[in-house]
Amino acid sequence: MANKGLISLDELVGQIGDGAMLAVPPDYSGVAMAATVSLIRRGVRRLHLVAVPTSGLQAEWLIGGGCVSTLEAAAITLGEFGPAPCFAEGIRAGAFVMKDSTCPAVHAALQAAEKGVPFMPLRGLIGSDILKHRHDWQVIDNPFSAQDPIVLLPAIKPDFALFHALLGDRHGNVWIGRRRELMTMAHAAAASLVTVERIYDGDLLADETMAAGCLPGLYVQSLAHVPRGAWPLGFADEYALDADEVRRYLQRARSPDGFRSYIADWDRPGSHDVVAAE
Amino acid sequence: MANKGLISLDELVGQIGDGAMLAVPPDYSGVAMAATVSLIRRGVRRLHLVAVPTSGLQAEWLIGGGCVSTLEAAAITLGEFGPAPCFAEGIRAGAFVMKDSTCPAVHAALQAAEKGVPFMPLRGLIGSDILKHRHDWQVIDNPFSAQDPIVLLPAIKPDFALFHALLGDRHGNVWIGRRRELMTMAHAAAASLVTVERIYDGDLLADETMAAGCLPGLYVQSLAHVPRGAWPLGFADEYALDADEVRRYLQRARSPDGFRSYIADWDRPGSHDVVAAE
Amino acid sequence: MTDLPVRPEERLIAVLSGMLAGLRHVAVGNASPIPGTAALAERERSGGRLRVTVLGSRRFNSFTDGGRELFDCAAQGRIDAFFLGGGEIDGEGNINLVGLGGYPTSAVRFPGSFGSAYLYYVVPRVILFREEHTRRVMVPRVEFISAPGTSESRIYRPGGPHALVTGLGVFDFDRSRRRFRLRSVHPGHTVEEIRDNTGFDFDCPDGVPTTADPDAALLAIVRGRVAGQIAEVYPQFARRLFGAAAA
Amino acid sequence: MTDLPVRPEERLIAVLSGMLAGLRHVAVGNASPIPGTAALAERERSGGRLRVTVLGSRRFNSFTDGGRELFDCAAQGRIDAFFLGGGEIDGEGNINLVGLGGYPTSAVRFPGSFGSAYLYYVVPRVILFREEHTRRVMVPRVEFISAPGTSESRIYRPGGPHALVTGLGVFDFDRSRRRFRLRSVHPGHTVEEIRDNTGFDFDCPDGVPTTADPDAALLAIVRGRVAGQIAEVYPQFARRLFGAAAA
Repeated sequence: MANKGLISLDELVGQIGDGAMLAVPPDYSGVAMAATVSLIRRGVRRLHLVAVPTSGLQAEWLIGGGCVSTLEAAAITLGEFGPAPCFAEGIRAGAFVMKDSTCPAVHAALQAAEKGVPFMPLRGLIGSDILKHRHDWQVIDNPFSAQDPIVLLPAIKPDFALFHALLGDRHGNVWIGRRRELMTMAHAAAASLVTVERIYDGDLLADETMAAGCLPGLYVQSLAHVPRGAWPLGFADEYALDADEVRRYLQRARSPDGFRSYIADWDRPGSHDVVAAE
Repeated sequence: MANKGLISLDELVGQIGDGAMLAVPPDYSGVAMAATVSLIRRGVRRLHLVAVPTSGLQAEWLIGGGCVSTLEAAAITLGEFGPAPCFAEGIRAGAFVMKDSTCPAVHAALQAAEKGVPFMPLRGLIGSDILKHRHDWQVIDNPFSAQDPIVLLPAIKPDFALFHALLGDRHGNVWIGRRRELMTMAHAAAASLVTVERIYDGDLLADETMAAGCLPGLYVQSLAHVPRGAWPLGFADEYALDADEVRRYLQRARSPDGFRSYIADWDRPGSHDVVAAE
Repeated sequence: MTDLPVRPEERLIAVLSGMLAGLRHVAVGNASPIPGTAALAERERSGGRLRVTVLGSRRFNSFTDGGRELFDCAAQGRIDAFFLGGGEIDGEGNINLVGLGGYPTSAVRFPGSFGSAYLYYVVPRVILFREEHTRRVMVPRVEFISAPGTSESRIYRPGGPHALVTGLGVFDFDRSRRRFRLRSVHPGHTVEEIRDNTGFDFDCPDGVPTTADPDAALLAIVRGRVAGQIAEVYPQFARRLFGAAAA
Repeated sequence: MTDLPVRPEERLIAVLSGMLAGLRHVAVGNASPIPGTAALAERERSGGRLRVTVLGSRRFNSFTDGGRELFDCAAQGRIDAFFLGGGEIDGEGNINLVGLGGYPTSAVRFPGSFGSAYLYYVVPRVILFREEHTRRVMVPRVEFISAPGTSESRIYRPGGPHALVTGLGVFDFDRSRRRFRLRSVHPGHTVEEIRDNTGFDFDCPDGVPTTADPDAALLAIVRGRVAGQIAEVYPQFARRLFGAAAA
């Protein structure tokens, strides 16, 4: 672990200051929802949120909380629950700068940061209105071929990667399994903040089978033990999406007051049974 | 598995034709030495060998066998055993085209192929004589910055990746653990040919812990069961480098005849106890 | 099971499935139960030779390199077919997944372009699929091009639209002419109905045939093994259509 | 243990170790027992605050993203120091890891440049280490520049040579003046001996001090815990120098 060790949820998100660039995973990949609520309650402002490459309830809530000034994403979706109301309203009102992207472009731009190169080339995109509106992207002629335009994407270098994972150990190692986009995010970001479902006794890297699916503590600035930390989203084989809770949110989010009181009242199941910092 | 299933060692290497571009891993990462001997005995010619990013005994033997017409590598080393005699002699005689590289350049150029982009930028290199002699590399001005030259490396797209791994299953899935350079190689190559120490009963991808360290069969053209397939190199926790055998090789390789008879006589320990194709 | 009448979804499954015959690998994105069922059905018909990757599935997704692998794999030429939808689709095959009524401050915002601005270029056979076939969706010109149907010849583009399948009929796409051509009309619908509900011009041969019903063998596959398979990812869809639970 | 006389290798370990004080992360490449020992010793002295990555080690290598991770990690600014050697080293800090007597058909071929043509540019504190200090190694001008000691100001280069440590002495490198400056001479050797064995010109202040011996605390660390740690990767070295087996 780079410095802070195992800390409480509020301490974890306390490191994310106003104006930070924050990278977050898609809804299926381990979203730190409890941390997100803590961040909104703290009143963080002017986040540059990067969805890797899409987001859902997390972006919706951060937008609703007035925390986001720039959003880069290939999509924001609540899936079967229909339009994300705060996102849609924020777009209508121009409440934040929307940087529309496409999934592989987000991945590639993070890989550029991971590799310490200023840009990454990507096929596709030419002729899309996404490219037309992305003045930070460039088209060059492929120097290895004649008459072959190709897009260059500048590196995305987040200040923080924030996500939820199954296991973390006291060395800061985090088991992410097949969810390797979390590794790219963490490599690209200056620091990673991770909530974990369970603390692993021992060293995750000591066993080669576990090590194969680990993000080493080298990249993890701090880690908080937050059981059900992705709720109401589902998480791995641990718990399914809580559809009733999402519907409850959608009902209450019909007014700004309703949104505020929802976030104020929000309480993840079982959160009082556990000592968050140990 | 893309097509051929579990086959014999000779069938496996039989797919590598004269003139093929072949990517191989470094000595610590699972080298298919038994396959290499089979390839030399078959008399394959004009290989374009890409060491990812270095090689040792494998490149040495393929060069000694007259199989290599182009070698791209960041280094060829036998480590504590000193200079690789066939490599050194081949360099002196100009027996093959040597494309000197640097480790991250090989990795990045394979990542370009993996991502289907024609090139990858890389820092460093400018002012090195490596760059001076690599006429296939280019220097451009970083379009996102003023006065910032950067090297572009064209993609390396091997015809085959050839390596040895611990476990393979009958779906062609191969467990590589932390040795992710094997995955990049396999993604970049048109097809992967893999020898495995053991056959895994069942589906390696069915278990999330194992899956995290797997190359899926999607990329594996065929797989042969070859216990001690990396010998005389060491392999993972399975067996250590056989230093006596390497010294035996170095003694016999003092003459071309000695090299030929060494390869003709070569026989890995225990190879007659096992049915290679099952 | 095969005695039950053919349902409209099953007809769409049959049409999509037929478009995958002989391929090596098809990938199916999120929120795509009908394309997913079609892909799995064709996999069964091919005796497993067609590899199917269904995002969201564990059994039918062997990716181990994170979110980028689908795109890298497609770029490597290892994915032959993919399905895309569109909030708007126009007669040149352009699709809009971003929004209506201005950009970026769209009055109606869709989720976003996802991977379309890439996969549409690199996957050889992209099948556009949208059940809703109205002038709201099938427009003369999309407001925002998430991904264009065609590109100039100097643009690297091994992929592109192959066909458009809707709740009313099936169109082929002619890339050189940049136009759709009506291939068949689903039973119970007419060419006129399609014209009335399509905001763009398309080629329409004389005597457009009726979309064929799935044969008994395919129906048995879909209602049998595949219903159980697709239930892993789309349990509600599988229950509603086939009364099936994950198998 | 600490009563034994200081061995030359231990003096080198002490010098290298001192160059890592206060850093966050040092990486050690292959075939580097003395730098590896120095890094692990400084880790102990720092109470574990110095992270040490030793290639070839399992315990002291947490990389999980394959061979590229060392280089990516360095490019991210997460590696403060690295050690490089050289078949030839010249007075401007250029190093040759490729060969002598022509290129590409070198009469004497070295293994190759490994990652030097990258790490020398991006790691802030690169320590050149070569025990052999002769005119064969310390040359006026390397025949082949695997990696240059300095670059023009417009070249992106957060890293470069920090010092040169040999079997005879210790040099600092002045990047702006592109020259080495003799810092100390090991006990039993002289400035004249260094001059005689160095093919390049270097700065030499009056009264160059003798390289200090390691203090008792460091010796105890090296001969104790660290001897067992380095034995994991370099068992013969650890046995020869410390009589230690992997611990």
